[in-house]
Amino acid sequence: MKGTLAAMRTITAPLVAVVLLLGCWQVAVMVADISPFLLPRPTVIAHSMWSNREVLFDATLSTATAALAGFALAALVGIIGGSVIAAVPVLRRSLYPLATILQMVPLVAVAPLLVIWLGFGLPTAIAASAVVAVFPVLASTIDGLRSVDPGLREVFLLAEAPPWTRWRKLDLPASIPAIVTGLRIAAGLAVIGAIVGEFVSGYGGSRAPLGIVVMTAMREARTELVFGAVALCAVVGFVLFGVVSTLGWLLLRRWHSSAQHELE
Amino acid sequence: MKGTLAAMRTITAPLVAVVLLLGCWQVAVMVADISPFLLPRPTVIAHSMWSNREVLFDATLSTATAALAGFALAALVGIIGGSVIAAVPVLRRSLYPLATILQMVPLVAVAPLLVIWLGFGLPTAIAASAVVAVFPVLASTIDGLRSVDPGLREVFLLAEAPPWTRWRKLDLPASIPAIVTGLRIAAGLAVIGAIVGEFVSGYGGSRAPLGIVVMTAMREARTELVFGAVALCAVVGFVLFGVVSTLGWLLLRRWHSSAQHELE
Amino acid sequence: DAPKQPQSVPIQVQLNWVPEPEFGGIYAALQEGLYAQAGLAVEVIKGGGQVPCAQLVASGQVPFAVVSGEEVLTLRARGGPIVAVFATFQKNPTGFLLHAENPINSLEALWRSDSTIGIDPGLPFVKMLNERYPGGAVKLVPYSGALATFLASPNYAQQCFITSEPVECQLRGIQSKVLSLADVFNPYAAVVATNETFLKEHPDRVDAFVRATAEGWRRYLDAPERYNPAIAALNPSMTLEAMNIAARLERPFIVPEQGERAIGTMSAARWQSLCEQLTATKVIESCGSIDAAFVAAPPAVP
Amino acid sequence: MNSAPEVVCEALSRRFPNGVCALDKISFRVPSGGLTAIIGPSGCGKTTLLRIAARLDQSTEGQIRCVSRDGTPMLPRAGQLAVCFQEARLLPWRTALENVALPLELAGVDRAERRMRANRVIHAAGLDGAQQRMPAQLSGGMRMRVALARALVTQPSVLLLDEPCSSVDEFTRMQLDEEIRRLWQASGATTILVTHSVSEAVFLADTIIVMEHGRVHATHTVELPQGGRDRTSLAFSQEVEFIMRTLACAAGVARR
Amino acid sequence: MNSAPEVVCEALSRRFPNGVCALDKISFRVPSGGLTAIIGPSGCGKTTLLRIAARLDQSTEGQIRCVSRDGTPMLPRAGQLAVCFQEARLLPWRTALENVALPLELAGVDRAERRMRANRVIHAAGLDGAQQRMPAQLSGGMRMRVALARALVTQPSVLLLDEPCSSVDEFTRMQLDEEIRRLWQASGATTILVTHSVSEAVFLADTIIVMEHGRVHATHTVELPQGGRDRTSLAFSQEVEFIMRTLACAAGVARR
Ligand SMILES: Nc1ncnc2c1ncn2[C@@H]1O[C@H](COP(=O)(O)OP(=O)(O)OP(=O)(O)O)[C@@H](O)[C@H]1O
Ligand SMILES: Nc1ncnc2c1ncn2[C@@H]1O[C@H](COP(=O)(O)OP(=O)(O)OP(=O)(O)O)[C@@H](O)[C@H]1O
Ligand SMILES: [Mg+2]
Ligand SMILES: [Mg+2]
Repeated sequence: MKGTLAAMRTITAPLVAVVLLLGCWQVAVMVADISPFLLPRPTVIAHSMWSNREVLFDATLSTATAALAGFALAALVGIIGGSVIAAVPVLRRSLYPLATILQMVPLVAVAPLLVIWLGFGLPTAIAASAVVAVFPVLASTIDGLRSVDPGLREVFLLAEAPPWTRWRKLDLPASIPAIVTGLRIAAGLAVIGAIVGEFVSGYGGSRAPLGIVVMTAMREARTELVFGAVALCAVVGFVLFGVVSTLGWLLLRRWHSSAQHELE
Repeated sequence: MKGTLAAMRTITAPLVAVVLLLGCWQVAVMVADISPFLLPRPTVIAHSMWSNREVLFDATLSTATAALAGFALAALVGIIGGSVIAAVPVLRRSLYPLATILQMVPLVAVAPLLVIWLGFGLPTAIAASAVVAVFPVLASTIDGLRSVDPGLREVFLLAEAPPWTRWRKLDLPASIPAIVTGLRIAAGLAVIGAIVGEFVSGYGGSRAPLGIVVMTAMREARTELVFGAVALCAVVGFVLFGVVSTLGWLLLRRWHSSAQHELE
Repeated sequence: DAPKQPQSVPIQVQLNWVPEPEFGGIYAALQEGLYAQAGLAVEVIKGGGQVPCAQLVASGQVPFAVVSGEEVLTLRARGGPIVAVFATFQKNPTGFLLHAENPINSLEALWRSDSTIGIDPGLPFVKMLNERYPGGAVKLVPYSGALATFLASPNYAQQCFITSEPVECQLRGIQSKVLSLADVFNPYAAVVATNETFLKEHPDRVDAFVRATAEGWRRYLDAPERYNPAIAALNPSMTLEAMNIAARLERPFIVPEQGERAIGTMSAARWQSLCEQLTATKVIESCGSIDAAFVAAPPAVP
Repeated sequence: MNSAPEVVCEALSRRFPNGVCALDKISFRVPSGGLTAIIGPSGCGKTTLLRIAARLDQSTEGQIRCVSRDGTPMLPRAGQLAVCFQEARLLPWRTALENVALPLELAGVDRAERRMRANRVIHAAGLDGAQQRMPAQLSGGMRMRVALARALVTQPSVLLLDEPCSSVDEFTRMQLDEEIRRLWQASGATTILVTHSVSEAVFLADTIIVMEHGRVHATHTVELPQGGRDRTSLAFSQEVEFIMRTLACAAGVARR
Repeated sequence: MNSAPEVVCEALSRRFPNGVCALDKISFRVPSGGLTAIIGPSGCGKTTLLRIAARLDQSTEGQIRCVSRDGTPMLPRAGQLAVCFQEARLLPWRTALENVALPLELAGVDRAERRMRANRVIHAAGLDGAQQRMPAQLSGGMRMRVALARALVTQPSVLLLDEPCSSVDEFTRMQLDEEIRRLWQASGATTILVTHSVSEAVFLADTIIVMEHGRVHATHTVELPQGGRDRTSLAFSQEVEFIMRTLACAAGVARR
């Protein structure tokens, strides 16, 4: 009962914020008289979303699949890779800064390679999403692991726990707050990565993903459809963010201060 | 003396890694006989970088300026905004998830607006860089602030320290490890943001920034120049990352476990 | 001679790509001081890949911009007060780039094959081709902007601009051919546009700019080698050799049937047919008044 | 000079969400300038009591409040109420000296005076020479003494001490007890001292409250002269003996 | 059964990078199955000594090592050497029971036996009923007792205890002392106990080492029957009295 109420509040708050934002936007556009081809009104955007609902629904499904898979891949690679890098000082000193490159290679530059290796369509979009989202997870994991209380580490050193056990029973649980932060950041980036991947990887099947819808609408100067598609990207990112936050809260509420006051 | 040695090691390790990577690359390209249009050899890239050194030098300067300014802006906004959001529960519940949208709005969609508000060239590139880089700083700051040891917080509560004082003397120093992680992630993103900003903002003066060099070189299938320009983006990101890491180490070495073993 | 004014008015023109022979006339006019003689201090703003030129000029951010013909009509349909004043390419310079050894030799054969073609999503001619040549297994993928994919795969085709990709192939010694789109879809290209307000307030400046640009083109097409070094200096990523080849290639697309004197001029019929194609493929619903969409170029100076 | 408030605890209860009843209708009062020691088995609610007194936790019933000399309720201003927590709670990025000076800094005392006053309590806590060390470079006992010094540095009028001397050796503890008594007598602070050492309680307190399981098991007034209590005297041993028996009984009750 | 190693400390020194000399050529030996108590002023190097013995820190000179019965040096296997740290060091995401069972879990003991053995020591530590609470829901003394239970649960052959009872009341402490003695006698572990309570040292130890400033100030063999030492006996008080004086002297030296 109390839980349901709190959960409702958790969902309501950002919704109210969104509604407020849209209200201000509508008023601002009307007052400042901004041309609709530059910044359409929210009502116009909503209308265009409704009339294109079938296209947008398919597109959202398709992009959400890519973003979700990319996010999962990034989480896996980031947490495991980060753990290995954090554990081996030589790797930490060499690979950690090197990994920054990963996130900096503009996808468009390696797109021809990606396309040749992975083909057009979903796999490329997933790879792009994962590449863009992996670094925050990696960095948070590494920094989280290196901040584990040395006192607790000594408890495990004493028991001569093998690295794998220590990781499972100490490092990972102690780093969960940091990793959740990394995953929160990655949630949004995974969606961007999927979109950018779709720019280069394209249509795949018959269903055009959101990235292609955005490009097409832009080419046709349908600004309101561009914004509609972008809003759906945001929704996908939102949902991923919400799932990560809830998961983090479930894992942390019993012991970590950051999760103590969420459900008051 | 010991410090210099350690600093040298800190710089050497990633360099060695880069050299190893390039070596493997060169061998792989030669053995697998990959077309130079897809993946040119490092030696060819290096040669092209040398023959285009003037263009690339100007381009790097120009992009680095945008990335640095964008990064600084993101750091400022992220830390201050994050602190405000973390302090006010209503804002945390509403604005924090909303901020994920920020990083998800494809710049190309709002490019006309950005260019209209900020004009051509540098200001738009800076804004793009800041928009892309701000969320990691924001998220890390918020999560860092919320993880401050409640025991220490009580010490300040008792003294009835005003929020501003508590922030300065407790929250901020205690969150520095988390904020440094956020800034590390932001370092790379700031460079990407600058590049994307250059795609949409064009350039006024004679110096083409790296984003434009990448685009034109791609159109002309000068893949080796594309990779050369990308390598320079990476260098800019590297340097930012290095500066953040060093700063973090300087701030943390006296007390935080993550910085204890760096200079052994 | 253009009237000499004591002070020249600053005017910007936004390009939709980096300095190239595609904009040769503007640079020639600059180099010859034609704009200055007309009392205009023209500043050329180089573009990137995704600079929203049409929106910028429609919102009055810049007085002039180089855009495509279909952009003028689409943005007008969305309420953007953009007006075409000068059409560089009289014939559509876009087409499909194929390897020379590719057996396909017509648009129809291409569209009815099972080739993979790189095309920017949202280009209007895709719908036209689909309607005209139904039943193909052709696979459309986004055009990445990179020529590398083409160079690496023999059966791949991609959209191209006559002054750009074919030249690159030629310079690299790769045999290629171009299937022109002009028969199917022939809008004006590299159109210089302004916005309605500017046109109403400063018809004289528009006129002066257009005349100087047209004269610039005439001089450029006569001796592109004279002007290309200056362009190459502004765009170090394209070689002078490539520019010289491109200038020769683009000439037939720029000079209209009426001859050099009519460079840049436009006709209502051409705009009308573009309008019909765009409405037929439902890119836009209607075009409004075609006459308001462009200003026919002033009579050429002998 | 002795304007310290009286501390009044009235039917105070605290039940945690997990059902544990840490305090169960507890009542007592500490007169202005008095020093009451609380002693009782581990887990009987002593820390909970101090936390509620310091308004860091909330009671589920009843209250504990400060009453000024003229009988009106009052809230001690910042710096007037100090707590020495059971754990040291030092800021890890500050030296020992900077940690001790923190409450003064928060109260806006200027740099030079801050230094002087902090150094004085650091000396009293036997920490000379450790001023510039970081908390991680101090031994456990030294950390607790830094925390005690931090609580004493503002000369508060209400002082809540939670086992301040539990991790120091008996000899150092006796010296600290002397210091606490000296400072307490000089400042006239109303003090609640939680301790596990019966002899410490007898040495310092006017009144000793023996708790068990969230209740007051016994209240005992120490019948020794406040001036100089002699640990070796027979009267002292008898008091200790008495409290020990009471405590054993309370612990026995708690363990039932 | 008594195969516990001897612990030999030879000219052990530890100088920290900041110049503090925590241990200064200290030597002693704890015979197999012996219990040596270390007592000394706060900051004299006791924790540093235990940490080096547990190989969590390194000496700058000399060594401390285990020697098996037949005289050959040996390294205790995992689980054979247990430490109760001065701070509780509990994993905050595990309940009390799970924390106590941790060393068994790491040693690969199966679930049911783990539970049984952990519950046994939890009972011995007087923590019945608190098994399912998280560390943040325990009082300070309870947390330390969980830590003590965790050290004892593997029945190690070398046991290093750093003030395990400092934050519990005297009555509980006596009960814990009984438990420690019972477990120690049953397992025959070679034990080093750091304590601030002289009577605890006299009650438990064969040998008491009084330290001051990183050196051994005095070594005293407790001349009482190991079986049942009676805290109320005259001999006991005399031993306490003697150690107190030695300690006072050591503390005096330290404070010079
Ligand atoms: N990491 C460190 N760096 C520098 N000095 C240290 C460090 N750790 C401990 N010291 C110093 O070494 C000395 C011995 O410390 P240690 O912790 O061994 O004392 P202790 O005998 O356990 O004291 P206590 O009874 O207070 O716990 C102290 O003076 C302390 O300040
Ligand atoms: N946050 C909490 N949630 C649930 N139970 C709690 C919480 N904090 C304390 N308790 C329980 O309340 C009781 C009293 O705790 P408290 O810390 O006041 O004991 P204490 O008298 O200070 O003991 P000690 O001498 O060991 O410090 C204990 O049984 C403890 O387990
Ligand atoms: Mg307590
Ligand atoms: Mg110690």
